[in-house]
Amino acid sequence: MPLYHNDEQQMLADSAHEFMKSEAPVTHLREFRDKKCKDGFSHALWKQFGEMGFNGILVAEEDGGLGMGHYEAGIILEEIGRNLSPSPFLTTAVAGVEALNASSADMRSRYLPGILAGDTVLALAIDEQAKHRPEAIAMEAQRSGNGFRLNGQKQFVIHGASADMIIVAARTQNGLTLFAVEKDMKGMDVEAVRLVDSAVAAHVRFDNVELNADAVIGEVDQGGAVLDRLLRAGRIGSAAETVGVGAGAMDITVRYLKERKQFGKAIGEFQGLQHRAAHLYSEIEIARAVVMKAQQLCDEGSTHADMMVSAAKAKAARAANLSVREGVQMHGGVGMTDEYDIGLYMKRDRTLAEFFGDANYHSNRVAQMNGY
Amino acid sequence: MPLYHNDEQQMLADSAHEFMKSEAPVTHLREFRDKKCKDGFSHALWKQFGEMGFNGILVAEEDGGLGMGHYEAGIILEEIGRNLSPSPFLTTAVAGVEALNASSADMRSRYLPGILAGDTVLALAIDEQAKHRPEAIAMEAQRSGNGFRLNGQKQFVIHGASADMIIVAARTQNGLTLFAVEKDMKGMDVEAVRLVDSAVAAHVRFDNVELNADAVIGEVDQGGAVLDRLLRAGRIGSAAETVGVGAGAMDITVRYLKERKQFGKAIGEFQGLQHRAAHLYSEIEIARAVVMKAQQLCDEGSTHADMMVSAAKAKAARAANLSVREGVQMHGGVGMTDEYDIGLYMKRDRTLAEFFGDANYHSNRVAQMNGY
Amino acid sequence: MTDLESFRTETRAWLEANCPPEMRLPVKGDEDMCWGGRNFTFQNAAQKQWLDIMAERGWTVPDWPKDYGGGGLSAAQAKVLRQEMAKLKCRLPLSSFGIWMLGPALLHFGTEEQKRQYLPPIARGEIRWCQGYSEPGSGSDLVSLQTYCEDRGDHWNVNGQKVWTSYADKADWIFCLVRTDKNDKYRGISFLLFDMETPGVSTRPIKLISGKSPFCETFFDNVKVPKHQIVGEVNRGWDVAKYLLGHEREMISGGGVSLDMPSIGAAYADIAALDPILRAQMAEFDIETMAFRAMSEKFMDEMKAGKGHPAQPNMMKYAGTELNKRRHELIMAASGSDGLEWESEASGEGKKPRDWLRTKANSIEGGTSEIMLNVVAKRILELPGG
Amino acid sequence: MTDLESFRTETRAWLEANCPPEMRLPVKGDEDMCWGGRNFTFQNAAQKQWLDIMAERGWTVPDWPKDYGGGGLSAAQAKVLRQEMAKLKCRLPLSSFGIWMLGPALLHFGTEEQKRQYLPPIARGEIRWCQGYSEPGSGSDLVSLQTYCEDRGDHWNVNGQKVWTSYADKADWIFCLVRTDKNDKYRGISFLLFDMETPGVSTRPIKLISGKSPFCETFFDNVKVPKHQIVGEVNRGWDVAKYLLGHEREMISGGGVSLDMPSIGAAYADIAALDPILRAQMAEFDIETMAFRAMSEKFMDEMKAGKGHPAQPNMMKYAGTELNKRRHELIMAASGSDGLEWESEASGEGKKPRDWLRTKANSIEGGTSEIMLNVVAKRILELPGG
Repeated sequence: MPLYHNDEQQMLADSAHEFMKSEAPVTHLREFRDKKCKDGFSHALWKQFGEMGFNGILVAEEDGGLGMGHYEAGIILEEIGRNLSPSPFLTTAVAGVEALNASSADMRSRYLPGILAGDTVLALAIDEQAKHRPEAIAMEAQRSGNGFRLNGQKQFVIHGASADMIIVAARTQNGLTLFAVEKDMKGMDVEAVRLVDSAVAAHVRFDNVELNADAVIGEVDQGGAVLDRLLRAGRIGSAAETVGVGAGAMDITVRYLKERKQFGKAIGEFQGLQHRAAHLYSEIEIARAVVMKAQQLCDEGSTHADMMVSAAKAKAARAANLSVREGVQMHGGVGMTDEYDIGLYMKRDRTLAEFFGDANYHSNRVAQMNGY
Repeated sequence: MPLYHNDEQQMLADSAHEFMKSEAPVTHLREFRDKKCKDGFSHALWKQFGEMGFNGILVAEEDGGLGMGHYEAGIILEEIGRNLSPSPFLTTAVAGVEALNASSADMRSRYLPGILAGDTVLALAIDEQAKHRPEAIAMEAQRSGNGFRLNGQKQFVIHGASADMIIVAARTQNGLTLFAVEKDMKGMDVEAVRLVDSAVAAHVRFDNVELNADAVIGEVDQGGAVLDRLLRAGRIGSAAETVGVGAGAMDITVRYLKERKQFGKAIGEFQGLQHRAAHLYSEIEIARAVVMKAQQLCDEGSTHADMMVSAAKAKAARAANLSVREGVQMHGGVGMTDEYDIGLYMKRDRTLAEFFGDANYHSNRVAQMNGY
Repeated sequence: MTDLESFRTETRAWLEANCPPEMRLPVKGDEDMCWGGRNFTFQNAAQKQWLDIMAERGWTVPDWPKDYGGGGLSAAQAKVLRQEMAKLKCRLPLSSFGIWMLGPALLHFGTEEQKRQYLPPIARGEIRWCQGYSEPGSGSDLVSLQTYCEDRGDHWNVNGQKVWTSYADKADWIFCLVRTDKNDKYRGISFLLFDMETPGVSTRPIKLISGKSPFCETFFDNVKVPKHQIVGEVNRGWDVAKYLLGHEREMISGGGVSLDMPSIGAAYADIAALDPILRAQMAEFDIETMAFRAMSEKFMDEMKAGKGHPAQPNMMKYAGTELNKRRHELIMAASGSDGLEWESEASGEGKKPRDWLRTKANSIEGGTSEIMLNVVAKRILELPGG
Repeated sequence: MTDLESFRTETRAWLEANCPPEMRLPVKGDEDMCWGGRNFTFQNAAQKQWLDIMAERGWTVPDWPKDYGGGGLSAAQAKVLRQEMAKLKCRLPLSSFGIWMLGPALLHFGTEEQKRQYLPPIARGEIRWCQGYSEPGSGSDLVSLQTYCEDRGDHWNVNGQKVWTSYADKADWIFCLVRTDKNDKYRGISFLLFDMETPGVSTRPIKLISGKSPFCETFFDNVKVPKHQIVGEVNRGWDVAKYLLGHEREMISGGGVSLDMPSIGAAYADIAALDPILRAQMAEFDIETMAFRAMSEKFMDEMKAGKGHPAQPNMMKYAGTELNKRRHELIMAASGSDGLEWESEASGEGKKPRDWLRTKANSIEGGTSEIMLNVVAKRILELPGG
């Protein structure tokens, strides 16, 4: 498959572009932020996502979805990134759906229709410490009657306070198991925290939370493979969103370089800034390429997909971080003001950097996979 | 002590500057290289070093030296670096002398007079593999009669083929021991190799080389401390030479930026190059500062000296590497030709980078000393 | 005992006797600093007492002449006072742009009358000043400023806008660069002083990406200023400004990086143990920190000895601020999702991310990194052009 | 079976039958390549045989018209031929600047007479060409070239000097940019062809920091050239040059980084295990390699589909060459003192350091990184100025 959009993908890209630009541009984020919107996103917008069909991209056709792949999900996510659109798309329709795709027909029918309609929101409870380290999940789910009893704590559960269901990864007797935990269960304590990018995450404590056996996603003790699938989708998805953030930051910065005049000319005429802008362009282009490649490998089910996903997440994070840092610096004083958008890109980049493992985590993972 | 030369140090710096500029400038290196000079340096120049008093800087006054410190040795080394002057100063009058300073009066009187006179040349046989790793010295010296029998191999023994004496670090029963091994001992196989910077190093193989007990530098099994002293001197000394290389490369590059015209103006007018040159200046200044600080701490016998020496070696290596890379690139095509000097700076920088541990080695060492 | 030694002994004894214990607690934030001025609310009685007794001795500005409210100390004595205050952990009795910036300018360029009028109230903390340099259209290119100051015969009439005027909403007076000649870029600027209560002056605070800030936008709408309130000659205000910019950059170059900044790897050893790539970055950064610390020491030593290149503060400002930004990037990486929390008690209402974002201004305020590099290229390396 | 499929079958059969086994061994260096020309010494009989039978079919230049010695293949057929040759590991029968550079220029700008005169000997490997563009005073600023070509009525008279003329000492003819009008920078350049045996032409090889090189300095001292040996119009040689520079950069952007460059960390896993900082750098570099490899694939796909930005090769050249330089810095770090050896058998007479040094030219030759960034800034980002 060539590394550019085919006609169908281009149509999807155009429609996602138009949709985000008109329905969820940066002003939309500002509005929600300034209102201190409790959930960090608009449920009405989420409903529109459903209507646009975005939420069904990774849902199989037999489950009512479009049966498309990570490449197409990435098209939506890059536009989300570019517009800083707040939505539960990544947790719900990408990572969450990929986990559900590995679950029973019963469970799929329980959640997928609501997701497709833009009604249901999912959150992911994976991390237990400040850094992403799913290898070291310590939280335990003990057998209790026909079901399980959950004890422990999770953090960085984005949309955790507003989610209808949280996918929780926990240790069971002979491995990991993923659970679908409905909101407001007895023994759950959900503390919402506003993050730097105005998203709302949660610390979730589980104190003897009783779950039925049908809360298990896939099979008991076999959650490792489901988690891998969820993580792969989340990682390549967040990488795509990160490329959007980096590209969006670059675009407004390049525009500013053409407008802002100092010393009698546009600052974009100064070669010092030109070279840095051109280097940045190169980095963003390369990041987009490796993200697209990784999406394709995932969609092909390639054995190389996992390593390429880590490379993509790491490269996207480095490139976007450069973009927002150069963006603020090249904006000068106004880049530091809340009035200009570039700071919002820096903030979103920061949150995305940590989500599903940062560049360092994934660089190390690539080294390990390469046997060193 | 302030971090700049006092009057006496300034006089030394002026005289070293004049001396290297007139007696051992880059043309001197070229001449020796093109003649394929066997030893990689001029014995006549070494004699002049002796006459100038340079060789006595680290020798105690009671041993006929000047009783100065690493700061003053660094003054000479920075000028050596700036002029790419080939000499055995670093191995002999700096690292070698520091080891001898820990030896008996007998041994000191055996070697120091020749060194002071610029007659004797020392080499250091520490490394056994391609990377500097003195923690892992494997070569063994076994008791044999009143003396020792050496077996093993060393590499990267700079001046090893021309040295009158080689300081060899080897394992003995309860620790390390340093030995003064005279040239042409039976069982020694010395293979001279020309390096990228035209210095000559040796692979030295020891096959049952018999040594008398009086070849031990300091005490048997107590060589670890002597080796530390030798390495500290070698490391901070090579860092000073590295700063000289970096500064020399920067100077000729900045000069070229002023001379070379393209698109109707000096290329040094282009802001893209100006900013990189200014950044480079900043890096070289900072490298010089930390090298001077480390020299002072060594001379004060501070407990922080060791960590600062590693920081200095690492920083000097990074800054000088940037300088030679930027130097060749900013010279453009002519920078690639043997006719211009900048490539010679790149080559010397490469050898110095590896000598006594590279930037990565010392960065890691700083981390370890900081407990992480 | 030398004079200086006896001065040290006496000073220490006096400080021990007179500095209230509350004024020897560490300064945790802006709220612990005394800025003075008409509308200042003292934190407590001790803060006012400390200001008053220090001002009485002229020790809010120890090296200013006694005639203008200073302590009349020699440079050596002033240094001893600083050292003894540091040893006893005495807080600064007064922080003030009047002391740091306007004072030096007036001492150098002011008339005798101006010095007698403006300096003593600064020294006593009675009048708080702010600085009006930058404008929306003139950031790095300061000299392109447009705030117009028209000669109306018996007074000046000022119209225009300033930005980045720190604490303009709290200051009593402003010192300000204004354009008095539209036809001469450099020699058309004057250095003007006026009361912020003058009709036509208004201010609006600027919200930064890190949150609330002391910075303001300040607007002048037909502000009438008496003719004598110009420092130096009319149209020669750029000389005063350049003199002060030098001061500002030195301040910033010293302040960018704390000299006893500890090993970042040691501070986050637990994270470093789990993340070998971050550990490598921290090791590199520790080396940069140690090296820059040595550079700072060398820079200070050279400055004191009059040896450094006069443009060296530009290099220091560049290197120090870039390093500090890098430091906070590492802190964020080490802090993971804990470091993302913006509004939570556990995070101190987002102290880490706000600090991180705030550092992004380091390489912009007081001269951008790009301007610093321009200056180094031209004045130190003597590269041609522009 | 489609026409293309049957072409593939026939081609493979023919190659299998006709490509000598010696010509199916890997190319290890310049000595294994066939450059042709008057003075070329064939490595062996097989090399000459392979050239001759391929030239006979026009397959040294498969997509050139048959009239000029080419194979007259369609683009699709030429691709099939390339694929089948790659599968069977057939060496290129002929490497030549005549094929890569002059040929395309002549096909686009040459007269019918010129095409008939110059192209067939190129296709048959009879005449070897070199390229005379750069001069000591005109590197990045190519258009400032000074080699003067004076109209002497019945002939041109050429005086001047070229540098970086690869294999000038081995070439039979040169294609060359010369100045025919001193008063017009761009429209004063012509594209001239002449025999290197013409009196007044001399060459001198350039020694590089990495050792011997194919590059030469070439001197012209009153070289007489027949009037018809100009390609395109007089004074419009810059159009030809621009056309060719595009070709050159595409070649280089493709060649900078090998697409199946393996993990550098895996190659030096033993060193990485001992040096955690180097390991971290290798991990970062492996990611850069994977990312650039994906970018190369995307670039090629887009180019083929006519989708990429026309200035994208500049970005590729910049990124690819900088990456390759970084790769060799890592190889040097991993190789330690073994990698310093310059003259020893064990080191292959310094292969590693010579390769490392040679990569430093990657970001200079064929347009410096700075020029590439200028072009990206102006043509892709559409930044103003210059």
